Amino acid sequence: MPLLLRQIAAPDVPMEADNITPDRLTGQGAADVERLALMHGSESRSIGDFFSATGSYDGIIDLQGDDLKRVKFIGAGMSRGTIRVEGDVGEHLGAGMGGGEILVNGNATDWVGPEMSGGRIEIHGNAGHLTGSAYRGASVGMTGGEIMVHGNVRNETGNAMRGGLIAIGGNSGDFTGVNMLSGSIFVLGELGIRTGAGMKRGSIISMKDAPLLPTFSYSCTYRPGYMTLYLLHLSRVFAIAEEYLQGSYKRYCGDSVELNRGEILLYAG
Amino acid sequence: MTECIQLAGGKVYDPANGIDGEVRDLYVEQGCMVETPSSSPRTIDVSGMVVMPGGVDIHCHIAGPKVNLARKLQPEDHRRDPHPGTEHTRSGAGGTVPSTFATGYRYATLGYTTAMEAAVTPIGARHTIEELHDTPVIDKGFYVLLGNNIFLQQLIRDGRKEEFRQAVAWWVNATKAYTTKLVNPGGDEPWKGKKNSNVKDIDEKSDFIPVSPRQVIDAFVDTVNELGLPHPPHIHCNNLGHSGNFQTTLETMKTAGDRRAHLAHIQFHSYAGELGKNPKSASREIAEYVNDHPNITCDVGQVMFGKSTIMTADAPLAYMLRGFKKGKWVNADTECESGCGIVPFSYQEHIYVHALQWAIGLELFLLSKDPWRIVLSTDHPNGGSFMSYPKLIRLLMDREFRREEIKRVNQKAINSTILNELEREYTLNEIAIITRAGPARALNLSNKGHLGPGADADITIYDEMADKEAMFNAPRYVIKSGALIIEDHEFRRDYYGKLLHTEPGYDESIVAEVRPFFENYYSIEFPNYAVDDSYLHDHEVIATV
Amino acid sequence: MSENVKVVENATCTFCGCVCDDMILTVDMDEKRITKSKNACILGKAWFAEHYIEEDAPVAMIDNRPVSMEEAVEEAARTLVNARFPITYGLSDTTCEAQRQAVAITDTIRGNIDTTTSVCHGPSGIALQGVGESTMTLGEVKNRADLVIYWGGNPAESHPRHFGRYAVTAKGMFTPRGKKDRHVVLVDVRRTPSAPAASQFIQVKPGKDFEVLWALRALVKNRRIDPDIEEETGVSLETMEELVERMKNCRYGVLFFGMGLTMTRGRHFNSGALLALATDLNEYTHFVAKPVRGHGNVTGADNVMSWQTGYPFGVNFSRGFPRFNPGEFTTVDLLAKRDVDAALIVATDPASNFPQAAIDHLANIPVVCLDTKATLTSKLAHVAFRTSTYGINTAGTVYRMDDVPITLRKAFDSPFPNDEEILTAIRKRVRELVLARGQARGATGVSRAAAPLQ
Amino acid sequence: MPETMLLIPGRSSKQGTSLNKGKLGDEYLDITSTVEINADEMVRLGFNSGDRLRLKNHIGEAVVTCVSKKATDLPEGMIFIAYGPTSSRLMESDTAGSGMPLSKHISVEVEKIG
Repeated sequence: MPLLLRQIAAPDVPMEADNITPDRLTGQGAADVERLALMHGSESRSIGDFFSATGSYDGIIDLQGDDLKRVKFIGAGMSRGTIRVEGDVGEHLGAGMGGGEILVNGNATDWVGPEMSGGRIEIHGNAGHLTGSAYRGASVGMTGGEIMVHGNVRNETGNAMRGGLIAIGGNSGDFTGVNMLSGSIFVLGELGIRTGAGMKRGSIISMKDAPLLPTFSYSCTYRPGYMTLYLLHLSRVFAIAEEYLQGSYKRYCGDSVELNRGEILLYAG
Repeated sequence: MTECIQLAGGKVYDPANGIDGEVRDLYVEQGCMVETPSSSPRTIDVSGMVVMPGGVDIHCHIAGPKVNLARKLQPEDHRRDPHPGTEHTRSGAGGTVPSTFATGYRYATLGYTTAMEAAVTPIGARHTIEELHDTPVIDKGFYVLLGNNIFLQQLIRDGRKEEFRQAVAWWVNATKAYTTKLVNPGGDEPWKGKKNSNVKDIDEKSDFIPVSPRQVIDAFVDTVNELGLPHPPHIHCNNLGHSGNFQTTLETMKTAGDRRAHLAHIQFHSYAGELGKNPKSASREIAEYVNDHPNITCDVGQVMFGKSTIMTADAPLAYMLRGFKKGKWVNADTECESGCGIVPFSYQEHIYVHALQWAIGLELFLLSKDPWRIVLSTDHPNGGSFMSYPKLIRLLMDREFRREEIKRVNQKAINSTILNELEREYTLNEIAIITRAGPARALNLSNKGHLGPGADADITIYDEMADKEAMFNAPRYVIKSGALIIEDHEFRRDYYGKLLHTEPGYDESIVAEVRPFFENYYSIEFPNYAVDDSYLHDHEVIATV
Repeated sequence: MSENVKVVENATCTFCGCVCDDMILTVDMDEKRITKSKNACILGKAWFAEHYIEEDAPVAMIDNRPVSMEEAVEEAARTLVNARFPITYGLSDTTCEAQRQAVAITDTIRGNIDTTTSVCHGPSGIALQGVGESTMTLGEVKNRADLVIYWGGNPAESHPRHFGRYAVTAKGMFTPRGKKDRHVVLVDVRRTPSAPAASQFIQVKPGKDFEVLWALRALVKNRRIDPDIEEETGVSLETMEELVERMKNCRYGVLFFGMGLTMTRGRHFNSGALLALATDLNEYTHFVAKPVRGHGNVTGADNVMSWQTGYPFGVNFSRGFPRFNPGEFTTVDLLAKRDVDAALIVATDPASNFPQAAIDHLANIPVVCLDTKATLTSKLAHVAFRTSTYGINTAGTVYRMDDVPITLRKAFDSPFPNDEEILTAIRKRVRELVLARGQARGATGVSRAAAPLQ
Repeated sequence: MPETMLLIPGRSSKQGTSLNKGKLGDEYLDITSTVEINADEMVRLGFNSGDRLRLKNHIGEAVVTCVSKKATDLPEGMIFIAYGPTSSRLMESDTAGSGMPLSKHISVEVEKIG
């Protein structure tokens, strides 16, 4: 039976709930879980002040509530197990996670999976800025695992990404894959502007045409061998049109202010 | 808030007073060590524990414009090492360049009670003093950068020795400094004015002001000794980090002749080999010269593996280091006075050069014959954080540990050194010298580095342990100026130490000489330049010698 | 005008980030006002002339009712201590001494502290953390710079003495003929009143600064740029190539930049592109860059925050130690997301220049406000203190835009206390209240595992 | 049909001097609710200096007075305003993880009142 955490009180100020992670809840009964701490602004409170716990952790945590937008750090640092969320969640979802899975039936906001190294995050709604990114000052962001967002994301998706996969069903904002070192970003909808600025290596793929920086140059139109494999993998989550599997892609290389070894692939029909 | 305290039954290491591990009682009253207290003391049983004077760091970078710029630069380094506050102490951020509060408290948790910021531009002195005021527990001072000062170089060029001496004295007063600092003398002008080049030889003259580094070094050694500043000129030699630079280092020391001079982070200046190729160790040549010349003191600038931050007034060096990874880099030019470079860095065991630097530092420690003149330092945070001092102490004290560590690093580097042959193990008494008594003597801080009557009651008490790293990492008690700051490893009160500075006499008429230059080439008004006494708060003027 | 006149030399104007310290102020000591400010620019003259003492203004008010200082301090302290997510904001128009007290208060109450940097050159601070910077004190520009480029700023109106005192007509060691020894370029989306001071004006289409800077970086690295860049950016490839040659071949080049970069789409990446361009140019010559900071001591605020907390702005103490995250712990975001339940606003007026959503929340929470004059913020404040003016009635330290610290000289006394005095009193009371509440600091009861992740 | 234009708030000398007199003073409020528009464009849109305009976007709306600016000094499609309470009403609060709202390039619909 999964552990169910149902929200019973809304936070007035931001809440940090990094104890809501399988790594902390293993072997804890419902009463134990309610006694675990969380931060409500600057006060240390208990999970039980805001959530009722039922069941016991068997590998899955169910988190439900009408007002989870202020609840930050859900699943931060987790290494195994599953968190299923019903509702919109706060910042830093799955920050630094190394394994396991987070499923959100709702929207997320800024900093989804920053600096994560493994595991999987799937958001059925939208996410915010800096999905799968580095925190400010760091030169390396996400290094592994995958983030799938069905809706749209905003700026700096995959900032300084060095490994793993980010796939966006809708549109992305500006600076997608900025300073990217390696890894893959798929945007099935529209890319914003300045995609791949400062990227060294890695691949950014979109199914729509996009404005590119003057430091990206067209190299060829072709069918990359790995595209079918990737798209088949994505088709388990997203509806992937048949023509994308069969089609050709325009390849641009850049960023020429860096190594010029990154690529942007735009579906060409 | 100072108490009368009896420290009962501890093993005392007080090398300045010839006490080497004797069990004896010590008394503290009114912030000082006393023979017998006048009131009845609180007794603390420290039997079985090791009692030493508080540590003295002779060379570190902990406050001022470049340090703060390095702090701003690296949120990622702070984020991974938060420093929570307590009921008594402020919170802060750690990492290689901690916030001021974290710096003071962390020095205290290693048993250090005095630290000297080693490079401050004169125009940044006010900033430095403000930061030092927010650096708790420790007493502190700083060395003022004058070696690339254009006005002073012009006086050297013109042979105006007397005016030079007066001007140096004026600058030390105007900035509330402890002594003068030379960094890569002569290197600023080629850097700023000649498309990022550098001076390469101690006798190379600049086109702009035809003065060589040797002339600058000679002038400062002469003047600072004549002025009797408590600490001689603190010299960062030319060619830092370059293969074959040990010749420059030897020439620098020879220039000093038999006059007092301090060579900073000498490890970085002890490289043989050909310029542009891999360095080799020249630790024997350097150690020999230092051993034979009692006028020379030095600190090692040991490299410790892991994260560091290069921050230096030697801007061309920082630019060269930036070239390796092309990561973030800071250059900051200070008008008429200095350059500055900052590069986040990481020393790695498997890299030949890094392993060699590590080995050379250890060789210098182990080959040194007079512990009083070689001071433990990592040139924090250049060679590594001061937080790695306990590990460094273990490397020096524990041969078996050292052997294990040697095995983990680049063997090609080790094989080009004699580190494996060096059997020496430092004793607790020698550690007390290189971390306390020696630097205090080199700084002429007669009230520090010892526990005799009249000394400042800056005391560290450790549980004696076989693992010296663990031991030096966590003193059980730390007493600063008679106040019990740390008790049973916990902070029991907050305390702010004082600024240590010196006030050499000078002739007021020199102001009329400096002022016109200043009005032409500086961007602030002359009367707003000198740091006035309102910035001093708690301070102590250390007498000239 | 009375006979009782005092002259203050080498006084400092703290109106803008130039922090000119060569003012000669004539003070009428009876009237308590400055009658003449020699060397001041038009902004400085207004700054000195308009700071007279409103004797009848109450020193403090609670809900717009005059109260004693003690009463106001008590109410301010209680308001802040009772909050779960209090913020401190402002601080760019006050002394470092006051800023230090403000950080201490926020540390004690485990609040959130941010300065006007976040809506000024905060993005440049983020850029610095990404790419570093090659920079200088302003005297180096005066002495050495033979190429000066202003990008996205209008110093003729925002920093009127920047040209004369530091960067364009200023004469120095290697620039004895002033402007004749320099080439000056202005880059902006409109021809501002700064254009006449420049040797060359380059007009960029709005929102295309990043593309131009990026193309310049590529050209510096000898990469090819397509001529259709002109259509997109409004700047021809030829103009860019000519500028790049000029930059590579100058002796000492400077890029000054303003909020035309930080406040437009791209924000920190615009600043970052410019800083990276200056860095790249050091392969060829000596090149530096500098944000032209706005307020008199906004640079001091960055410095004090950095040395006390490790971070320049946007700092949160809710877990008992400082954390930094622009976008999360910056004031516009916190207010607009309604995350805040009390505010301490020092020497700034967010109610008149923040986005409306942020202003709306500010009106819904208890605000403690310190300002020299009545403002929209002081009008909506729960507790409002009237303060004396730094650099006119209060001595202390400020940092010029190039991080050079300068001591202020007081011209005449004000009956109102200064920010430092009020904040020190609040700090003392806040600490007593926090200790009395038995909220011993230290362990938060929450694992620190996630904390290092932000 | 309202015209969509780009509002660029910035500093001006007058704004700087008037704010010293007090941010609640009429002079400051006047200066921060006056916009500059390219002279040619004023003609095209049928605006005269002194006209009252309504600026509107998805955040809010504000009423301002317009003055004409030499065509060489301000490109078409742009409106300059001195920062203040008026520009705030049209400013979005999202900062894209930077702390900085987009305060300079604000897309607005412009319409003459009456």
